[in-house]
Amino acid sequence: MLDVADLVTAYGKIEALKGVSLRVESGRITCLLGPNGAGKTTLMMTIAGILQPRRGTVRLDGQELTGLTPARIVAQGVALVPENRLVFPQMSVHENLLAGAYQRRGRGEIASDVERMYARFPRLQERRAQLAGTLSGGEQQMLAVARALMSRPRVLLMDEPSLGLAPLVVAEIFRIVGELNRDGTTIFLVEQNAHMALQVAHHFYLMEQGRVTFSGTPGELAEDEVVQRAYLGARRAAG
Amino acid sequence: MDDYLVGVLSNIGVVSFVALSAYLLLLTGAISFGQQAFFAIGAYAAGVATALWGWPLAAALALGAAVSAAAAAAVGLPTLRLHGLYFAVATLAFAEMVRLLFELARYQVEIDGELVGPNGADGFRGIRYIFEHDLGPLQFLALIYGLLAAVLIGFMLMERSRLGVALRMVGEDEVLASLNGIAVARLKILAAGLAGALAGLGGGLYAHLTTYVEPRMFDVMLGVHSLAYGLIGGLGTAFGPLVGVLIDIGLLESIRPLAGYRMIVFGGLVALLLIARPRGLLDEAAVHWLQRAWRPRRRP
Amino acid sequence: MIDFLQNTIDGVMTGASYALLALGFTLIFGVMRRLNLSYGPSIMVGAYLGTLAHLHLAAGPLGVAAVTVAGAVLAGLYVERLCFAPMAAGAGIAAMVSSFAIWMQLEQAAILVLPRHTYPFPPLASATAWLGPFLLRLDQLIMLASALVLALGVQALLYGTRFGLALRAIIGNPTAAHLVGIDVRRATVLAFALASAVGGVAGFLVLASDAQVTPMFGMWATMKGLIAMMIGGLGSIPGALVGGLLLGVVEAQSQWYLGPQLRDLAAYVLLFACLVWRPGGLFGAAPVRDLARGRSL
Amino acid sequence: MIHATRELAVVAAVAALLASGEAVAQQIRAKAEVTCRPAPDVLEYDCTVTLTNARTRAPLPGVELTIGADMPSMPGAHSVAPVKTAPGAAPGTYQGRLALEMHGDWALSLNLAGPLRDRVVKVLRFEPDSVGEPAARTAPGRRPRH
Repeated sequence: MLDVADLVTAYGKIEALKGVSLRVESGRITCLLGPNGAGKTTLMMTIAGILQPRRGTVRLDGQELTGLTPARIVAQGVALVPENRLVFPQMSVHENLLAGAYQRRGRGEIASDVERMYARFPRLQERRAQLAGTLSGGEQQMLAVARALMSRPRVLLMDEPSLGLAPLVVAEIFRIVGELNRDGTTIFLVEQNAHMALQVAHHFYLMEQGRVTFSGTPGELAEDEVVQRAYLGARRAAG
Repeated sequence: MDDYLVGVLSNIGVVSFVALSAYLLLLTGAISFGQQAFFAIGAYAAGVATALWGWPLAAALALGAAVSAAAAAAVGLPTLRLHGLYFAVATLAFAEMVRLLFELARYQVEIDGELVGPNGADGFRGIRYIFEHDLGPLQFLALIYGLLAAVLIGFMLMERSRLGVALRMVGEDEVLASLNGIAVARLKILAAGLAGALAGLGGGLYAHLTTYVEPRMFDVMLGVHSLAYGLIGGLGTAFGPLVGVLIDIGLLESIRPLAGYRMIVFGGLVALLLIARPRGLLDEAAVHWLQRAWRPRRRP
Repeated sequence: MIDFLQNTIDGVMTGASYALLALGFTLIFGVMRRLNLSYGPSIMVGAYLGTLAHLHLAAGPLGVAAVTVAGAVLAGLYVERLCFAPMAAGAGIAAMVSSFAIWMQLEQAAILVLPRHTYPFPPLASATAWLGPFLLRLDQLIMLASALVLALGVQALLYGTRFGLALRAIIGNPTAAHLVGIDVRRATVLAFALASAVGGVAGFLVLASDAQVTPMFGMWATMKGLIAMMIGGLGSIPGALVGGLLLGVVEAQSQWYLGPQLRDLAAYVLLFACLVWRPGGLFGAAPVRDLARGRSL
Repeated sequence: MIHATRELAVVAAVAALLASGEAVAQQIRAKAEVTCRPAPDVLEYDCTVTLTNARTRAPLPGVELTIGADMPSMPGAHSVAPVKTAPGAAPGTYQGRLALEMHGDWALSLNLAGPLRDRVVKVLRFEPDSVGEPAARTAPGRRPRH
């Protein structure tokens, strides 16, 4: 469904992506694992159109996304839940959700989608009039996910949804990820928390230093091996 | 040398002091719109010292620099916790306060049948030291550039010293600098004082060069220009602001045939330059490249 | 007491023009996080075009107003294209200096077209009326009404429309605004045009009540707008209104009680004190986070 | 080391300059009156300068007088090349034609050379059809109370 081919993105002379190719299958959860600085966030930002690649293509169902503005890419059906959530802090929860539907027309449909989000995330309904900047980290993450869903994406990209959240909240987020997928949403997830990611993923990629170094299903490689390959074990021991 | 050329070169030299003053603050991350205030204070103080009190020039220039340094340090204190635009506008407000106070200030003494001294908005005429002591335009030019050279050498020594590193660190990130054991507040006051002294020294020279100053010479225009010089010339080295002044005044002189269109051409050129090089001609990367290109040749 | 109240009335009237200037300024700053020093000079260009229309085409006040606003918008878009659109994220100071260079350009262009120091500007309505012991000027009442209406209008636009939602999203977080599908570039240009139009209205009203225009108006408008905006709080619409009115009243009172020379001094003392004691302005919260880091402007 | 010697040399040169300036003192101070009127060409002005001894009020003939001009609002940036003057009919008067860059306030600097070195500064407002005192320093928005 989402095809990334030979993508190269650079900051000045430094290439953060050195020719990345991968594929996200429709209706599944695809996971991208890798250590800090591997280029995972750069890849997400490039797919979303915030960063322009130097080379390579991104296609959605065969349709070229490369070179489109971020707004056009959202309209094509790709929504990104960014790292660190990035909610609109001075806007209410409700307004954040409306902003998520910015590309869509039709007030009635948007309003019923908002209600559906409230049904899925009851915490957001409780806080609908509150400024998003005052929410807790977990609530902001839910808001960011709901906001992205408001654009009715064909693919939902999530960049490190567990970052900086307490274990219970992380479990809740992953429960929602699984639920969304069962309801038919295609998900492409970037994670450092390999343990949680491998529990929900149908397929995963390993990325190291700007390159994809492994691709397979969670059973194919021992979890220890994955964790080690992603240098996560070393990181945990140090941290 | 033609007198007019000497005049233009003198102007370039003197304005370089304010540009360097703004540049020094930029190194610490502070955008000042107000360095013209210290230029003004230095000009008035040094002018009063020679014209009214009969001090020698060296002492008068030192007084101008000292008074400006003290004023700058005093403003540095309440504005310590301001950053970015807030600091820029606070310094602007201070500089306008100084200018308006000079519009009110009167301190005149009768000398040879003429009232001499600051006279509010009408300015301060008759700072005649160079005539009374027969200092020719060329000699004064040498004095300006001698002092400028000394200041530049000072900058070069400073940039290699611990102080220079500390200043750039504060400019990059204050919190990080303080975590690395740098006394940020003290360093910022020191930088403000040094920048004030530089501008004050330039002001003293300016007053004696033109023999006449008036408050509106020191309005926002001069302040924003001084800041712009560093950015046009480049933030990578103390020569950057000088290049900026040279481009501004020098280029304006050389495209004089365009007369009425000068600022249109010049304004457009600066805008385009900043698109291509947002940190100026001699930015950090250019300086690095120049140093690498220069070094091997110097070594035998 | 009568004097004090009359001063306050006069101050509110003048302050209305400051508020209008601050309104446009704060809109640009809020959306871009950048300082447009050419804000006043682009209004001045509009006013000069208005004067040209007045001199050569005998345009009346409404025609001149239309030309002034349109000219300010065009000049504003020119500034945006040259100084802000091409600048990378970290180049806030460069953008500001660039807008200063264009200020020089606009000023010289105005002087080339109309070289005298002052030119007549069509007055709007110079009638006066007594309200009890207080003297009111009609054109100033129009100014106050316009300031209130425009402030309310901008506020309604920001909080009641899709475009306003986009602007507030950009103000809140530009990256996230991109990610929800807002065309940030287009919204920014529109905000710039809107701000210039508000500035154009302010410029027209001020100059119509002065009945003359000078090239110095550019600097004057930038300074007054900047001071009022900073007193009220960067990026805040109620702040711009209150900052402008407060500045006007403080000026009027100090002019009356301290004399014209201390008037401007009082304004700068007020600004300096506000910045030192309440850096975020009266209506801003704490200074915006990314500003606190000195690097970005 | 290189820097240290260079620095010393500069310091010595400056010190010598500052010391050399202490000796000669000049007693005569010049006083000047300037009137200008527009010349046929745009932005050109004919100026007549009358120089007198400030103390004795006696005319000062035989001076090499040049007139330069600066815009006070931007020191250094807007200046025009000084023009030479020719002696006028009356003793102590001088005439020159000034070409400015724009209208507005200019600070004329009258540079005296020859037997007497001095400089007198006069600020005038140059308009297309008249020359007068600089405007009261007002900006828009400053209206008197009606």
